[in-house]
Amino acid sequence: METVLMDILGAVVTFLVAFVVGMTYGGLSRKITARVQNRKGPPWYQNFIDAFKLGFKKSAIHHGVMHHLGGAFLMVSSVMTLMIVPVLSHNNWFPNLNFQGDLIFLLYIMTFGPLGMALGAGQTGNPNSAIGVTRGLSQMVGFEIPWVLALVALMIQYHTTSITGLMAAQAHSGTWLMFSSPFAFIAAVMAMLGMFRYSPFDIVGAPTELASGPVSENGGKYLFVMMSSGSVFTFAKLTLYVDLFMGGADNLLILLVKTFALYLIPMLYGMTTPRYRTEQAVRWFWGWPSFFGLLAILQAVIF
Amino acid sequence: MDSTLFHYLDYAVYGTAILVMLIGFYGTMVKKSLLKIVISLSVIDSGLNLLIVTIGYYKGGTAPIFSPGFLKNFKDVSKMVDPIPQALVLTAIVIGFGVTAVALALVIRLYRHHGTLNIDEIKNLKW
Amino acid sequence: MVGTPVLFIAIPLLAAFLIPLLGMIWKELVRIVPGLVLTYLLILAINLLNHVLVHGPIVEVIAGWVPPIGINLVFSAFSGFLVTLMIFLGLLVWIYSYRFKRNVEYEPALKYFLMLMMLITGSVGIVLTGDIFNMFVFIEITSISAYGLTAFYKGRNSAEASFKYVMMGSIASTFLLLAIMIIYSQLGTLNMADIARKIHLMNPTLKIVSYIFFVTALGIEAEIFPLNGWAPDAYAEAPGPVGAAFAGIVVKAAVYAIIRYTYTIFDLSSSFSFLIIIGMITLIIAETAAIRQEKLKRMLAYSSIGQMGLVLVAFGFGTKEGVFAALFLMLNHAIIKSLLFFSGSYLVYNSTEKNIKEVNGMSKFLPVTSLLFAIGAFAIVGLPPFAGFWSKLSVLTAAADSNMILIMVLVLMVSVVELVYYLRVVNRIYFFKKEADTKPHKPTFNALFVMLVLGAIILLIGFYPDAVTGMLHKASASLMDKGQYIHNVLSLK
Amino acid sequence: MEMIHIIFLIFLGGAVLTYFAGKVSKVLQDIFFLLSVLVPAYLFFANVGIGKEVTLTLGGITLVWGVNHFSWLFSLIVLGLGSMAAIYAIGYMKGKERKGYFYFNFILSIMAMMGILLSLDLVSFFVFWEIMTWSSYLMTVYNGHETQRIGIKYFVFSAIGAYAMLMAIVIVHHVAGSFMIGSMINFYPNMSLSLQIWIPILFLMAFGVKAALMPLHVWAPDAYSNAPMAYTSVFSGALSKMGIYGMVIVLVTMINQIPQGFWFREVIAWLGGITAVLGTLWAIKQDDAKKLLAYSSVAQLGYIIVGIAIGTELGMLAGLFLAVMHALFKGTLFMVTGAVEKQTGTTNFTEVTGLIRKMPWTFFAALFSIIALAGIPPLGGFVGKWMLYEALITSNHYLLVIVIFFSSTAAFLYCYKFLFGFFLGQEEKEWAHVKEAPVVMLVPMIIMSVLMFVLGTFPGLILKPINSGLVDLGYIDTFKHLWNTSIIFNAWGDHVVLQPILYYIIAIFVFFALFLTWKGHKTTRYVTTKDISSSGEVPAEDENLTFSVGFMQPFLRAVAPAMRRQIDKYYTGIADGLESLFEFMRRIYTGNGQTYAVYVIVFVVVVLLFKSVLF
Amino acid sequence: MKKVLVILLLAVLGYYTAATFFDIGFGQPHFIKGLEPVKDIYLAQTVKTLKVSNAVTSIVVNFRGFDTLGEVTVLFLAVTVLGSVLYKKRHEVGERSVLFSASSIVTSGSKLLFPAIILLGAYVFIHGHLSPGGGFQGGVIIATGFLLMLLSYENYSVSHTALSVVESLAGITFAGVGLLGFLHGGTFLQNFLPTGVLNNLFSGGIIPIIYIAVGFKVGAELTGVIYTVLHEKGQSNG
Repeated sequence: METVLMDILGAVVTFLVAFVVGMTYGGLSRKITARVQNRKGPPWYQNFIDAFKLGFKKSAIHHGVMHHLGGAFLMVSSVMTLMIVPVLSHNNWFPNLNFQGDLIFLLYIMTFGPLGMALGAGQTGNPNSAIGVTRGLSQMVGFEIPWVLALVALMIQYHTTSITGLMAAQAHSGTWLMFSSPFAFIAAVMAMLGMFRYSPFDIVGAPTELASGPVSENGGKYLFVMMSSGSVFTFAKLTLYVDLFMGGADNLLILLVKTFALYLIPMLYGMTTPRYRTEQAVRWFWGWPSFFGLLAILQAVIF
Repeated sequence: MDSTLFHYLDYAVYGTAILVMLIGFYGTMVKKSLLKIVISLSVIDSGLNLLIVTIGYYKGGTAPIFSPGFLKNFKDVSKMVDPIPQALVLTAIVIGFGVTAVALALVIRLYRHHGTLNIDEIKNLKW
Repeated sequence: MVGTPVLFIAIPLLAAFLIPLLGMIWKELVRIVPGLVLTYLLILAINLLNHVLVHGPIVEVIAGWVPPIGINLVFSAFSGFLVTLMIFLGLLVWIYSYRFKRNVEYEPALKYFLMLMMLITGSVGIVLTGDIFNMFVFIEITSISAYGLTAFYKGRNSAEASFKYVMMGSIASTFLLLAIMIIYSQLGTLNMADIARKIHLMNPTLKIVSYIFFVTALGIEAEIFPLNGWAPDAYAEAPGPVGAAFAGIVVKAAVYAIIRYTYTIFDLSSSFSFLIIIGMITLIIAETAAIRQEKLKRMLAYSSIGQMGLVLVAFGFGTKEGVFAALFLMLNHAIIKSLLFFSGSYLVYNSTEKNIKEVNGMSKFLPVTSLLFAIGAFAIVGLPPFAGFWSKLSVLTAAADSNMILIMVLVLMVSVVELVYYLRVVNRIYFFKKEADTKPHKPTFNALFVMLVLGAIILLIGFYPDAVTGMLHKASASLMDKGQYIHNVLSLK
Repeated sequence: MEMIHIIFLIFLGGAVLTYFAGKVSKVLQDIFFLLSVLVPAYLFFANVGIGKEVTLTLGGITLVWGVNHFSWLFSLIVLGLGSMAAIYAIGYMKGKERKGYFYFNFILSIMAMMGILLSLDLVSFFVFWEIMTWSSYLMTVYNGHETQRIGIKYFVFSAIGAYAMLMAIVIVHHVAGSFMIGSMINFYPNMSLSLQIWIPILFLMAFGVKAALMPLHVWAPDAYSNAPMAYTSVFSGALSKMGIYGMVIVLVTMINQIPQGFWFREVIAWLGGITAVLGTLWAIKQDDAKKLLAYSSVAQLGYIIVGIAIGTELGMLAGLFLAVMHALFKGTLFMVTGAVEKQTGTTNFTEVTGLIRKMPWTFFAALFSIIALAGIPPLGGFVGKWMLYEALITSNHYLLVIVIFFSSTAAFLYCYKFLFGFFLGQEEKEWAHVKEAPVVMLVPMIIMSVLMFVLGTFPGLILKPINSGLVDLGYIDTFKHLWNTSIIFNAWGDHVVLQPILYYIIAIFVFFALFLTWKGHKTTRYVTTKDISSSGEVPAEDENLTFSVGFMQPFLRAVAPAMRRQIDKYYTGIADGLESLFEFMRRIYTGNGQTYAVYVIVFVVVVLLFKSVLF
Repeated sequence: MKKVLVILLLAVLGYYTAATFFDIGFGQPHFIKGLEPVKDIYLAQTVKTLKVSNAVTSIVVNFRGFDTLGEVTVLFLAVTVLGSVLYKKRHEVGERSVLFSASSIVTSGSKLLFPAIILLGAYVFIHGHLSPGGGFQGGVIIATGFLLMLLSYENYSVSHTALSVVESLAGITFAGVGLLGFLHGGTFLQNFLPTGVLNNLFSGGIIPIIYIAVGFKVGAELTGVIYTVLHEKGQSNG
């Protein structure tokens, strides 16, 4: 009974940490982007303000059951991702479900959210939401290929499919996987560009053109849920990359450093490149990133 | 046989019979008139019957009839020509007659129906 | 014992001569008497067949002269099976035509039933006789009846079909007589068993030439490929039941003749592969010609030709399994193709063109006929659980046992073609809209009865092939045992 | 009289009785129909012991029927899905014509499938195979005139396959001397090399057609989408599994015995992978729900084939588990489509939109099955997918993993399209009258949805019979080694524990669902889907802004090169070419009697000229 | 083109046929040595058992009588088929078309000859077992008599019913005699009458009876054929 309580408590703590870190990163990214574009930009805590405001708002209208459930699906996906990813190694507060699932489970639970969101958006009847969804799903098919190539390369090289297993392999050999399996890392990072949906892969949300769309149909709590889910997702994904390629982290500080370093990659890349159309994006992912993925597999098979 | 020429002349009977048959075949396959075709079929039959009867022939043989005269003079059955082909030809002739009659009746019908005897124009049934 | 094989010939002939007289007494007798005769013959055939299956073949001599002097009739398991099948089908054709011909006047009806009876008698004679020249006579009886039946309907192109048939038939008899005479000139006998005993003494060249002439002549009747030009026309133009009789009776007799020559009389070992070659060519050409047909009966005719090709192929394996398969095929083909002709002629009843598209949507108007046609179509392409499947299986098993893989492949490929065109017709019957100008015609009670009987047999054999396989095994054994045949015939005193 | 015989007799008699009962009363027909599916199902599971064999001699061939664990598993699919679809069909067929025809063929199909499963000899296997083919063909052409080409395509492909199988059967009979499946498998290693190659290929043609394996799949989309939906759920869910069953029982066990078998399995696996990809891509393109699901079925069967073709224990488990799941979710999805079709009269996404509030239960079933289809936890589809990936990875099929993964990710696109197309989007006046489907149609869908849910967490329930079936086929027992009631392992010992995951998911879901609706559900008001702010403009009531034409255009543009060529076109070309050849060939029959006479002479002359060759 | 092809084909066919028959040989015994040809038995039995002097007749009617039964049937059938093929409804049957009527020389000559021809025919088939000739030949002669009459008299008519009764009765006689033999001796067409003395008119058992029946039948049938065809009215183009 006590362990169950501890589990629940740990999960809540993990969620809070992820929420805070994710929100902060979001704020920082807005700030940095603004500075690069020679704007002042909002303060780094602006996201917190928005979130709290939205979270305590009351909604006046809704579009039906799926509209509610869409948000819940989204949260299930992001929180479950977070639960599966080992946040800190050797720490009793964050074990959660680390030993209950593996990478493939992760891959699938991660797709659950977008689908739930898409369903929720679909019920609103807003035509733009459906357009956004189709773009998002198409792009997902695009970046999943290099991403899975990279993961499969890791799996076959270390004969394990679980994240903890890969972390153990790194601990055992002493080198980070980004050095021992560089191609896999490159492929995975390139896939990450799509995952974060920053420019050039931001046609999904198309924040400037599509003034309406998913976001505009979701006010108040719904938007809050979307925001927090996004933050949690960001954190979970970054942590996953750190766990897989950079040897994980023993304490929160190292984790923050490593994740932020990773986070800079899509952010900075996005600032310098113009947006792709969906099919261009998809083809881009099936180009060089997949090539590196294949190289990674070759490496894994040969060595 | 004393001379090859005569030897081959013997076979002229076969040759003639076969030639008659071939003429009949030719007429069947080339002549356009239905009547000529029917006649050609008869010609084939004639040639064939000739051929069959010829097979039963023995040189110097007598008719296979045990007439009083034969019984008195010869008594040698082997001098008789083979009666079986003759019997068979009898049957074949009658059958040939039957077929010819039917064919002619059909020609009448065809003429009634198509108004022509040209076989090239009677091709409603094909493929 | 209720009779001897000669009654199969004598009774119908006597009846045929009597019928015109009886018709003067009461016109309806013209229709009734052939049925009575056929019924009696069927009873006789079944009795004799039962006897033969147990006690071995019956050899009957004519005019008191034992073979090889006189003509003899052989009622073995093999020929008995075919005779029974033919008479059974003949009876069905009679039942089917009985009321069908009611709207026809007295004189054509008289001739129709006479010709029909003679057709059956001739075919039975071909199967029963043990003398090659006698077989020629019966072939001619069959052919002439067939000419007449083909040309029975006025106003169609039936005379054209019949004339082609006559041409081909005459050529056939020419070659047949030539072949007979070649054999006779060498062996001095016309009795099959006697020839079979002595044939090894013959000059091989003469033997081969006479065999070729035989096959050509009989092949014309048996619808072997380059010789079968008459067949589609005749099938298409003859009255519906006659088409069934052709497919079920006449062709069977002709194939029987070829088989008798190949298996019993001649001892050419390579004649088996020759049969396979011509059978295969026939099968392929006929089935491919059928697929593009626009006329229903022509399509059925081509299908029938193809099936005969397959039968020859099966006989060509030369093994006991092959013969069994071929006999099974013949049985199934006789039954199924009759059903198809019977039901098919009602599906296009009121049309002169007999185009396939006239069957469109007939299932709504003629549900039972359509269903039976569909069953027949499914059965003939060999779909289980209908009868055709077992014969197809046995053919393929026989082919495999003879290592004829290529043959199997070809047969199966052709089967696909066959499947396609039958399916198209069935689809038309069931799923197309009725053409505006077609007038459905309800089948008479007799016709329906006959079709139902055939359908029931198809299902019976399909579900319980053992009903016939025992008999077929005995029949094939009796064909294969050449020595026994010679002994049976020639040991009579 | 053995129980197995009685079961078949009930099927047969039931089919005939049902057909004729329609002439008396429609209700009686429905009752007969239900009874003749459910009673044999009950009898089978209650009274037929595993391992029992009954024989029947027909035509000199001994037919042996019996149940083993493996066929029991597939019987579960057939009879389970069959019963569900039967109940559904009562509602679906209400008021349609040709009910008797439908019921008759339905029962026959079920019987044929059971026959296939129970056959221990090749002849009865083939017989039932063909009965299955034609009964399903008759269903394919149920909708009449327009479908007949499709039907013929289906039948021709099936026939080619079946004849290939028939050929293999007789060859096997020739060399092995027996029609028994067991003796064929035992004899296989002793065959000559060419037979060792050809026999599996011939069988593969037959099973590949039914399982819609890549170059032989072209019939499937049309046939699936044109049969009545109540039947298609069985057609796609159970009937296609017969191909899988055949592959496993005849093929995989057979070629496992020789080392070269590896290459065979590789080829099949790759074909399966390509099938999965192509099926998925084409499914995305479809605008008709039936077609979409049909292509999706092709793709899903590809996964299953991959699973069984790689042939490791985990692969077999994965393939068979997917087979069960596919029966469940694809059966449900076709039922959903049928329900929509019945209520609205069309299944085109561009016409039907926004049914979620009209048909909530149907939507619920569709949602569950779509989640299962997409392989998203916690529903059953995930377990199968997971096992498949793990099996591929642990057996060194790295590239195949990517292929499968691509296909299954792309599957999300059509999954979403299906849900969105019917249920989401703006509500239309045109469909305002639409009611929820009748209860009799809903019940099977709901039952199967619940089953999918249960199997997602407790896959052991179905893995247990799968395992015993595999043990029957000669595989090792994998209980506790590759699976437990709710844990699944891979060969390297990695695992997914499903139970806590489920609890977490439920907890998170409930929490946030409550969070979003708490207090809200009373105070918020529902606004119609027309009441949206599209860039500040509110669309008018009669405007339909739902995005439904060219739905996945961007993605399709990206994959356009892969879809430029349709295999179907090649087949059509071949068929057309053949038909013109045949058209040409039948001109041999010129109609001129003289020509025929010439043919006779030609025949004689040719034979005479070649007589030394021929004789 | 076609003609050349046909001639070529026929040349090959002719070559092979001729070669075959040259192999057989002409005018000398060609049976394979050591075999006992059936014809020797026939010739021997003709005299010994059947007491018939014309061997051809004995073969046609007795040894191979079954063939002859078939042959008669063929003729019967031919008439039937002819009637069927050329059948017209009663009111459609027209008058014979005659181009020009026969001269009186022909008509009276025919009248004169007719009984003689019939008599000759009857003689030929009655003496069929003794001398060359027989039922078929006699029947044909009788038919020519009728042909002569039909040609010379425009309105000469033969009763259809009578013809059909005659041919039926003759056929029944043949088949009936055969069946009597069957009942008497166990085989069809078996002789059950005393055979008499060779070269007597009343000899040969059932052979003369059958041949007489055949003669009647053939005569009636051929007449029927001629009559049917002659009454086919020429239909001018459609």
